[in-house]
Amino acid sequence: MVQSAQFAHSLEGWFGFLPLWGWAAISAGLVIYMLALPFGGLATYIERKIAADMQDRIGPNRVGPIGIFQFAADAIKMLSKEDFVPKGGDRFLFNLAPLFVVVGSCTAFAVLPLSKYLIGADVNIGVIFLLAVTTLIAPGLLLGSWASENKWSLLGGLRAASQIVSYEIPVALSILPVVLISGSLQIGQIVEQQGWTVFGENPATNHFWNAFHNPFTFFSMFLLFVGGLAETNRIPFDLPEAESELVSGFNTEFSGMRFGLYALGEFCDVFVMSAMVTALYLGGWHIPFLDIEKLGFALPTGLVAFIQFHMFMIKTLLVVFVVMWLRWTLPRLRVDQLMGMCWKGLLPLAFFNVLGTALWMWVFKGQSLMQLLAGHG
Amino acid sequence: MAQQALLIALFPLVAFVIQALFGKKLPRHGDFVSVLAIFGSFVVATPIFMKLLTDGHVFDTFQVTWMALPGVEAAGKLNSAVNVVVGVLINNLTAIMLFMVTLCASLIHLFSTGYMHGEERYHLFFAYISLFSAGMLGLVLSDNLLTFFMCWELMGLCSYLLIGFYYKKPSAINASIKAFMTTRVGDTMFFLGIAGLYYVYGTSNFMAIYKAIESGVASNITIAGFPALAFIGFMVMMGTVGKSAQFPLHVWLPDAMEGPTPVSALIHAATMVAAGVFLLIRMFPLLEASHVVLPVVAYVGAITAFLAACIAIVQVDIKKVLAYSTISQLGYMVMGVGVGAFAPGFMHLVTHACFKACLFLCSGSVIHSVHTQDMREMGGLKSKMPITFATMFIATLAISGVPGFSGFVSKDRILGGALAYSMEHHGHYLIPLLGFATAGITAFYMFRMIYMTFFGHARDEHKHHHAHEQPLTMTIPLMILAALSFAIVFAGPTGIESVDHIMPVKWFDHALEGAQKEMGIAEHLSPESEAIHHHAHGLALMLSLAVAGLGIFISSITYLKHLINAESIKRMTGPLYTLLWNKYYFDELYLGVLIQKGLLNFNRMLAMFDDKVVDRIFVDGWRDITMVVKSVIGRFDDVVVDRVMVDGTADVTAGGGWVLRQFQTGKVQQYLVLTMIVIIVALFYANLGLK
Amino acid sequence: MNHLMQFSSSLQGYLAVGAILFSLGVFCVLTRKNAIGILLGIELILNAAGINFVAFSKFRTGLIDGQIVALFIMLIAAAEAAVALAVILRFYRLKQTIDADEASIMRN
Amino acid sequence: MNKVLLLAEILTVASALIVGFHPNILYASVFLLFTFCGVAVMFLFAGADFLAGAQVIIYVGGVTILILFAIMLTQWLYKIKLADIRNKMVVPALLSAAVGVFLYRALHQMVAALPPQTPEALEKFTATPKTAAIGQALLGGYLFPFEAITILLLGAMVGAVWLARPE
Repeated sequence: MVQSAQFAHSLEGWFGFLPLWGWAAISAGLVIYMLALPFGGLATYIERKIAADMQDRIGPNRVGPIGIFQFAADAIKMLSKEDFVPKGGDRFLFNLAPLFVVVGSCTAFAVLPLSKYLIGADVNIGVIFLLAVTTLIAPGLLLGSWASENKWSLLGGLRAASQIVSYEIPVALSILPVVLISGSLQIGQIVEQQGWTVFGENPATNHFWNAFHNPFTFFSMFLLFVGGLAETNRIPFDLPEAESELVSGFNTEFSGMRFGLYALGEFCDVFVMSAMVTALYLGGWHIPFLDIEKLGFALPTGLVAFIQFHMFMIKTLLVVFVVMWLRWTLPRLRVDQLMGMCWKGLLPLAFFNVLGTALWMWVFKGQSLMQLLAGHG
Repeated sequence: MAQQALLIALFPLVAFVIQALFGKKLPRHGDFVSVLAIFGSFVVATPIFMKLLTDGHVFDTFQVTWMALPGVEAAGKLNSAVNVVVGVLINNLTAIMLFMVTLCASLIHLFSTGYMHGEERYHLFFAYISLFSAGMLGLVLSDNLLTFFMCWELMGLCSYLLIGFYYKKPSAINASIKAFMTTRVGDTMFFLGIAGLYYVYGTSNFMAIYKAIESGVASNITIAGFPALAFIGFMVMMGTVGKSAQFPLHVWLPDAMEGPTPVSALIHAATMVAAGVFLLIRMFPLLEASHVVLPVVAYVGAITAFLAACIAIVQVDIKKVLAYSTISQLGYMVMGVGVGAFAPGFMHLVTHACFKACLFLCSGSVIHSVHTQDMREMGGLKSKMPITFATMFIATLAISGVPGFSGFVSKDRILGGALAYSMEHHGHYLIPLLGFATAGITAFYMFRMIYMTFFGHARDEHKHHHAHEQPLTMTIPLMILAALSFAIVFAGPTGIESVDHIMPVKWFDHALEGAQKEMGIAEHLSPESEAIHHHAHGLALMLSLAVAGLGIFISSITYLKHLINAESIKRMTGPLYTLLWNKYYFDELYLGVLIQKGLLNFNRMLAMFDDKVVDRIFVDGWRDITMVVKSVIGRFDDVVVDRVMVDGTADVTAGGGWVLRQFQTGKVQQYLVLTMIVIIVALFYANLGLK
Repeated sequence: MNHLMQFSSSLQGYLAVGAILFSLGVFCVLTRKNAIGILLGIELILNAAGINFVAFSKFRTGLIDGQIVALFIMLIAAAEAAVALAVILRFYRLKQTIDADEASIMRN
Repeated sequence: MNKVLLLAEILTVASALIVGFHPNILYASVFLLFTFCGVAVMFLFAGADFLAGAQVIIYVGGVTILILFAIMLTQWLYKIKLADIRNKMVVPALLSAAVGVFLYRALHQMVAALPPQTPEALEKFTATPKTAAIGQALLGGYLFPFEAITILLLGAMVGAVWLARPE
């Protein structure tokens, strides 16, 4: 149990021999370069490959074997571009805005439970932390679009902000059933409780994946996924950057590294959203029906963490794949459809799920479907 | 049993609600709802009746407290309980009545589906007769006069609605109003009687009243100088007079024939009008205890029977004939109760219900077929409508008192009772005399009706040509009712006691004996009165056979063989005929004398009082006083309130507003500056205080 | 420096920050002509109040009641912001400006 | 004794100064965002973990976005001046400074009236998670204010929608 306050205090402990900004820079750099950047880069490559497959093309194939280093080439191209601020734009905000997006999405990595032993900070308000830091993205988009001195940009930014603010409500409400079930906001604990092994005893607090806890959570997972899709401005909710209407939306005027930061932020956001679905509903780092720490023989902790990390990544990347898959499958919504779907569709459904889960918890004394089937209690 | 019996009344009530609310939207306008409901009632009533047949006796009560009345103190001190308890009483009489009413009502409902087919407001018709059935059955089930009276009034309402069913006909509307207003006279008195009962006994429960009368409580209490029991008895009798159309309140019943014929059959022949007699039977111990009321009842019944029968002779409207015969037969029943022939009276009620319902339905069938009610336009329908003719003929035989039919049994016993009464109490010879005369006249006019309708040649070829037999829904009720008109159902194959010893049917007598025992009026005849009764009954048998035969004979030679010309007799008895044709000028008497000369003048007097005294002195006087007070108050209001208080307040407010307005700059920041200055001052003093 | 750090994590530090935020909020409200600017000042004032509640909750009472009041303040601030901005947009439509001084139809 | 807290307080005060003095209202609102974040960190160190999260979600995700929206809707689309600070700043500055000073002094003296907590208790209070306690208090002793505030929020929402609806 790492308390948030203790986390802050422990940070202070670390700051003993380096200035604060040094540690901040190093940790941020580590997070970004160890995880976010490779993911962001690879994600562009994967996305292009998947798109090519779906459109019966070959896709990137020049740089490296099967074009695997394409993302590196892209990055180099991006870094070497001119740092351009539009005339009449607001230079300060123009520089500041992409940072909001990157900070918002990358800070969220701190609480992602990559494995039981590999988690940046298992703060006791983890879920709220996740929701809180990702809200920084919306001002980033809004300010960036405003600073561009471009009508399309501003319209895109306004759309993005209103979309994110609106869809935050169904997303939060879709997380609520999980909180109801686990009685905790701590992500590590939430994941821990989704363990289920066919060998040996299961603790009473452990039920199977939250998605299969009861019918309401099953639907709740899809609500969270759809809401997350809209929050990350992905197709079919990519109205803020709708090419046919707004050129490229809020990032029209951005180029070079700033555009790279926006793109990175977006891909990180997709990853965070997918990881959130995985951790909250799909059992996180748990291998289905198997607990590798209770196999009867002890594995080295490092190996356990390694296996769990890969399990988590497999699940998360599967969700990411679905996001990309949808991109080439579904047409874009209209603005009124988007807002109508949020307020008239997702929101009531989310309320229904919360109430339904509460009812389930009350009727079945908190037991999951799996526990009922296995005849516990 | 008593609780289940409540269902009997509830079924039609529910049907009424359904019909009234949704009837129009249901298939067939929902007639099946009413029919099924009344058949349901019949099904529930049958086991009770069967129990009576097998056990010879049923008794059950079920009571709930309706309301607790504070301070009701009975004069007789019998029952100082202050709760109004209502409930259900099932005894032999109830069982028979329930069976009879549900049976008749079921058959008439069934008949109505054919008769009323295609009428406007078809669903409302069924709603009304369902409500009526509920009222009648509720009345029969009541164990106290209060709910009895409520059901009684409910029936009155339904009667009113159904007489005026063809609301586009002015005559129907007038008839309905007349019926309602006339019965109101009797009902008011009846209600006074109930009030008297509460005053004397503190209860209206039948069983409690029987017990009280048996124990002789309150026999010497008086109401307004009259002996209480006589007063109550008389008032109850007036209720009967109104409801059962007895002299002198009989005028509404013939007009009530404006309603649809099934209504006439159900309400104005079989059930509602019989309810009056049923009331007399229920209250018989009280009437008997009061000593003076019973002879009055007997005379009223006898006079009614005779007068109505006489009018029936000259009627040409088939339903009017039946209406007058109904009045006449009701008179018989009342007379029977009056002379103490309690059991025969009740028996006549039941037998009459069956055959009169049959007669009315037959007449309905005829009317439906030839589209007229005037007998002079009928004739020769025997071959065209064989089933109707056969059933109607059987019913006619029954009402005429021909041996072997039900009417004979009951009528003969009533006449025997009347004869015995007059022999026992020397002097009351008029009662049996009128009774026997009526019997003869009844036979005469009933056969006259049959002959004019079914025999002879067709007087109106066109109508005759179109006449046809009715569908099964209408004829089956006729056949069942005709079957019930045989004597074997009630007493024996012939109805003559000496003959029926071979094959006696005793259930009715047993049931009535049980009922009499319950009511505490079991007859313990002394040997000599036993002898008188025996003698009287023997004599009555002979006489009634003779007068009935005479009546039929005269009728036959006049209207079948035309040996005597009816027209010449009419001319011969000119003034008498005119008198009868005009129904003894009762309507004119009531309208011209009682209402126009009496009531209207009284009303005018009241109007004058209202105009001259109430309006001038009280109303105008108050106005003058008010005017004076008004001017004083007005001055006060003007000077003190308006000038000083209102205007003064306004000036003060305006002045204050002007002062305060100076701070009202409309600039938020200036307000905040003021606020902050106040806060600073407050904090400054707070700091001082804390130091 | 050490002294400053000690002050910063004491109750007085919290109170000082609260007081500064409050006076800056008042200053903001007083000097802005723009209605939205006034709203910014109000948000600062509300935050100052929240800081004080939370500080007293930790350093003096040791109960969470102060935090709950701070939470309520937050919720009220959210409601106030929504309504205020709706009013501002409405006002803009009416007057083609959001200058608070223009909202003086009822003056005198 | 905490550098992070000191940093947060400095951030809060500095950005609040910019909010107060920067003539451009857009900048003022951007720095208001930093003020909110700084206050959130202060909450965190005062043991109000849940409140810190709520502070970020509500103020950064809600109020700031709303304010930015309003600024952009009125000032970009309709070309309203951004810099609109008044010339007369002396009186407000004096006034607000006086309020701040008096307020601090008053509070400071009130503090003396209340007994201070022991350092151990402070440590324990900071380390205790508050979410469950706040939840129970909201549905327990504070149920009525809680319900009242929900109704207030609903009313505010409906009112805002009604006010901002198109003609």
